[in-house]
Amino acid sequence: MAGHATTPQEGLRVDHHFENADQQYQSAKLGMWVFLATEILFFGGLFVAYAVYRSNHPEVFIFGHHFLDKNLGALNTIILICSSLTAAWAVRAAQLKQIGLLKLMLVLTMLCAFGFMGVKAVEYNAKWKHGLLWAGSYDPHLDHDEPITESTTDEELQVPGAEVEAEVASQAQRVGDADLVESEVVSESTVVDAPTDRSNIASAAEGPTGLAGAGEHGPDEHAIDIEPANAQTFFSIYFLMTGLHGIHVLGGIGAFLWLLWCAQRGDFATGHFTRVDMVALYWHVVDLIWIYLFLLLYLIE
Amino acid sequence: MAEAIEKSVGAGPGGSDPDTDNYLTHGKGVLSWLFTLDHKRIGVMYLVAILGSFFLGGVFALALRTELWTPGQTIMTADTYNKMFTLHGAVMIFLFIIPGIPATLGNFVLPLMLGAKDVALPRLNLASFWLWLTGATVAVASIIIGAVDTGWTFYTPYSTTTTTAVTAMTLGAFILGFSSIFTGLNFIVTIHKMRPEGMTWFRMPLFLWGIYSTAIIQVLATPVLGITLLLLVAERTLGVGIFDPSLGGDPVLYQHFFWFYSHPAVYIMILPAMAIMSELISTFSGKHIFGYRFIAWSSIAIALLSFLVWGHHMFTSGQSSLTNMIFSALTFSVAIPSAVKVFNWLATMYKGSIRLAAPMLYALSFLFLFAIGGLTGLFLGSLSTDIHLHDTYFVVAHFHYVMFGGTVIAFLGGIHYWWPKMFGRMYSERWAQVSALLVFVGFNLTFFTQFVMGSHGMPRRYYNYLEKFTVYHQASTVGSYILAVGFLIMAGYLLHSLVAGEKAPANPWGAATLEWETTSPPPYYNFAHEMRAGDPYDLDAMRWDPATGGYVRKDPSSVLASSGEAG
Amino acid sequence: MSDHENSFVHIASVKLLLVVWIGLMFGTWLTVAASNVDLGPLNIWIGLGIATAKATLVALFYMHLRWDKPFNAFVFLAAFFFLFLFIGFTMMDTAHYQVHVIPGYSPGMGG
Amino acid sequence: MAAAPDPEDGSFWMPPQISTIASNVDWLFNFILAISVFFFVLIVVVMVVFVLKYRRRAGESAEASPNHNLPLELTWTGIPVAIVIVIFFFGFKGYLDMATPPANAYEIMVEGQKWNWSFTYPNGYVDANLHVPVDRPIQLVMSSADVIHSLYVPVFRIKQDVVPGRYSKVWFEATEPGEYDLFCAEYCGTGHSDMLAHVVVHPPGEFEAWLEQASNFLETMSPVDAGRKLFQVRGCMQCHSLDGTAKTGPTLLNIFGHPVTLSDGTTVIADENYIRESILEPAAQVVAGFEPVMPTFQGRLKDAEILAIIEYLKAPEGATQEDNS
Repeated sequence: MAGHATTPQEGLRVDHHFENADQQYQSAKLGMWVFLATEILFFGGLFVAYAVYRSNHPEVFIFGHHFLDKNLGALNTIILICSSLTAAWAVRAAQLKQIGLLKLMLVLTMLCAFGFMGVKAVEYNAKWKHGLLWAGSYDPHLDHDEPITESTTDEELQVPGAEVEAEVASQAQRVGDADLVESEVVSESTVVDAPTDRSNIASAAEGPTGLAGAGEHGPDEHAIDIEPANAQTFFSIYFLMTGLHGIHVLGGIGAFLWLLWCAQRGDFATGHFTRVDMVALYWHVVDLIWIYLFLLLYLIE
Repeated sequence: MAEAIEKSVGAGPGGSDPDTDNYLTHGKGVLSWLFTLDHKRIGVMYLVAILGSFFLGGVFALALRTELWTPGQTIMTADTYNKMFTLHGAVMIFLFIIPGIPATLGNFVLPLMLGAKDVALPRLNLASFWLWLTGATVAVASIIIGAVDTGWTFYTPYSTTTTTAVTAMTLGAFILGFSSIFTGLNFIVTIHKMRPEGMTWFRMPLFLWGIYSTAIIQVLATPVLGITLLLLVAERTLGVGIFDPSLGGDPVLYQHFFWFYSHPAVYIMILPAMAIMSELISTFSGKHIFGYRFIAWSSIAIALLSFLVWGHHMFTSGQSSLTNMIFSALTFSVAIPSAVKVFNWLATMYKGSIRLAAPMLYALSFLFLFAIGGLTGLFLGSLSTDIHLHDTYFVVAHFHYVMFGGTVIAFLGGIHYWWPKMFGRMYSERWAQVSALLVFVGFNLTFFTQFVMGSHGMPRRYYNYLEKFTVYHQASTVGSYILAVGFLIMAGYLLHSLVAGEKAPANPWGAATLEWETTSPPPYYNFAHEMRAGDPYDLDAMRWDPATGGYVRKDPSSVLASSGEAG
Repeated sequence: MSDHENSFVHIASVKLLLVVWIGLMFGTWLTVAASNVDLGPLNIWIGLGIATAKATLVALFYMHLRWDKPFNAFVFLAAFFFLFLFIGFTMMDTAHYQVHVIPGYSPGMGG
Repeated sequence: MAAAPDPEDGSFWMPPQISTIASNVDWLFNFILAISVFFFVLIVVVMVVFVLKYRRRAGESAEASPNHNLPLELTWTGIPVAIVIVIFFFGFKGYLDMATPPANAYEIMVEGQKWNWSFTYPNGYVDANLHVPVDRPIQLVMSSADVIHSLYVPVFRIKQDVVPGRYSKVWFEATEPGEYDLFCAEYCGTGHSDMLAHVVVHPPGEFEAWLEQASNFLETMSPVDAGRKLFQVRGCMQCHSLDGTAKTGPTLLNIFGHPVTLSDGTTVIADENYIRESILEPAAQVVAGFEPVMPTFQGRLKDAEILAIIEYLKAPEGATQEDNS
């Protein structure tokens, strides 16, 4: 993005067509903000689709969200928030030419990003196993031996109660689910370990989530048993939104790798931090979008 | 880049002879063009590529008109015809007219008008050009792998069910969209951050206001096209069922998505044309532009209002009456600023000293044709009449009067206006006037007949038609041939001027904007000095200079920045 | 050059970064907690409110908008404004014509 | 072809007015036309006068005159505003009449499919043309079997998209008996420009008689004739020729009893069962070289009707060649 070609030898060089570093920095920054505006409208299309379908078919969303794991969603939110912290910190480090700290922050941010994608992988994999996919491939098959990895703990615990009146098909899923809880925990912890320094924070914040969740799920038991027409729409939108967001996360990982390489090369020794600043801005927007995705996809009641 | 820097320091390029050292001669070989960061070379490359697309789209158009000489099959089958009109639309819109003026004249002129050395983000500028090339390649490739038969609007569910190469074409358009976004982004940043000393917002040439308004639409609307086309591709490859009714989707939702971009997009097409008009009318009337602020604000107003009217493409789609009413009302609101511009341009000519040079001829035919195009918009904005006229040739004619009679004509005016600056050569004025006349006559014959058959109920995108429409179709076809001849002549004398045209002075027209302060063609670094901007329409500051055969400033120092020497 | 950057650069203190981070964490907990209290239609708005508060924190401090050129903030907000136009008109229309739509129509889903 | 009124029957701009709303639409059209002509002439005349009057002459340069004039500019901002408000108002008023059908409207179901229309009358009879009584409000309830189509009758000044997955409605009241053109106005593929039908407006009292007579064609006609009628009316002939030329679907010339090569390479004899299956489950056995695009007629054709079609295809060429009313 930024109109720079700095190399350590030349120090903080101003491109020929700029008068000074300020003009150059402000140009890059305005450019980045305009780009972020386009990103908002790019994602915007999916939010419009979401708004239209949810407002006209709420039952589809109430039904569908039961197959998403609130806890994994919250965990990913926390991971991204932490990565935003490290990204912002990285900018500060670059501004103060603290190259070592800068590198650390870049690495931490990337680890968070990988952690996020790891959790997503777990969720996607579970959906895949049960055919809970976008319309074109939507074919829910909830076999006895395979637990629905994503609809977890709180809902599952209620299952025995629902068992009686539930229809056989949807029946099967829950029965199996009992044993899923462990497999769940495993898959989670493995992911959480990636960004070691904050695995404890994660679980800490999960506490309340779990508790709050456990209290209040009776009413939805029926909602989850009766599949409304066009339930596939929810999963189409889920995969489109999280998919497009995931692609942006991958893009971010690439950008941070590049920054790390630049830092390694010594580009930032001159206090020339524009690149770090721009990538961080982008990363924060990826975080912003997720904050909304988490609410809109996982926390429907 | 590094050697470029050395060059900039020291050698005051402006001082040296423009014939031996200018942006055209600066650096030899194809690569020095393909990987240049120089906005002027990028502009010229765009010009070549985009005129190439115009030629391609034009060939499709002539084939269509020929097919329509008789009802039923004349020279091609129904399927070929359907692909042909889709390609005509897609190529003309995504490859030619949307990038059109901003990418070519905008790239070349905008930094010069700012007295700047380049756009703010030269690498991004080159990237946009490469994105354009990639997108264009993918789009054209779709022709080879079976072409597309959906119409350029890709309406679902037809576009999700047809077996033609929709995916390739939409991916091409997707990439072209990002090229357009980055161009707009670049211009916004450039205009914000690189205005010279003395150029306040209301001392900007109106061309810059027009390009700026266009850029606003480019960055805010185009991303929505991006996601729309992406969803369409996902619909075809995965079947996400957002737009496809057979999977529980809503095909009318697609139309909302598509027009949220594609209506503002027509202002991406027309605003730069209006921007050129303001320069041409003022310069060739030898008068200060009339009502500068009204023209400037009307550009911004059009840009913003353009986002509020997309529903007028959907009056018959099953859109609710309430929505129809709101969109109809908003649609009329966007007519006002356009009218204001026209009246201001006319007022500029009042008591002027009008020269009927080629660019002015195009400006005048713009006024004539755009008036028709704009006024026929009233029939389509008003609900009860639009129900009858929607999707008929009336719409086709209206669209072409605005886009061809408006944008293309102004584009041609701009090309003739800045040609001497771009290539340092004058073209044959007489031949220019001949072709301008042919284009004008041919255009009206081609498209006015379409108004009449449209209001009589001739639906658009029809391969076959009722006998009663034959006479209109044949007149239209004849007109299109005249149009083609006009363009061939133009291509002839413009190319001829490159080799044999007489040398162009720095300022052949007597305009007062900064791009005329440097040599024709400009040196690699545009200006020998840091520039300072005055009133861009103060034509009295210029005087005719028999020595150079052009115009010069009475007080050259008035445009030199106090900071003095550049570099 | 270093004097240059100070002229146009704001450097966020570590304390600020951490405080904002705590705020975001709390916001996340609050969102989840609120989603478990059934307030009917209010839920979504409360949720959006909290999410927007979090987004504002990130934009103002982590993205330095608080100290940035106002125009950059304007650009960013403009994007949301146009997004709301898009959502608003589209939702209004789709909501109106739902009465004509055949409920659950999706022949391609095989039942 | 239809006795379609040629342009001379209408004005220079508009086709004849055959519906109750047409005159209203045309009035607004002419109103806007008058305004447009006025401003167009104004603009062009001013332009030409200025060009002639202020044409550059040697030595002269432009006379001084103000660069702006707020009252003047506000005036030519305000006047257009006023005018468009008026136009909008009349346009919206007219539209509301078009959008709200009278309560007593006679309802006809319409289905659009590539590339023909079928009109289902209250008694269940299906026809390829739209027959209506004169001077009686008609409401069309329309749906699509495949992609978006749009029902357009210029002489009625009505147009309404026909969207898959929903019922869209449009109403009109014909004022003149006669036969008029009905177009598909939303691009729908290969046969889009042939997706035409006639609107037959029956004189007072004659509509019911026509419907009565047309409805029991299975009894009144020989199976072959009934089959021919169905073949034409229900859209078969849009894709299947009887003269040996392949259209979207294979020709059905002399198909009965002859071998057919399927897309999977196998060959079958086209007997009653094959034809029946091809009508009810078109995708099951697709003829080699053709796309599986034929919609199923399951539940859309009665057994007796399918039998009639089979009889028609059995009949010797002669029977199939004649007539194309």
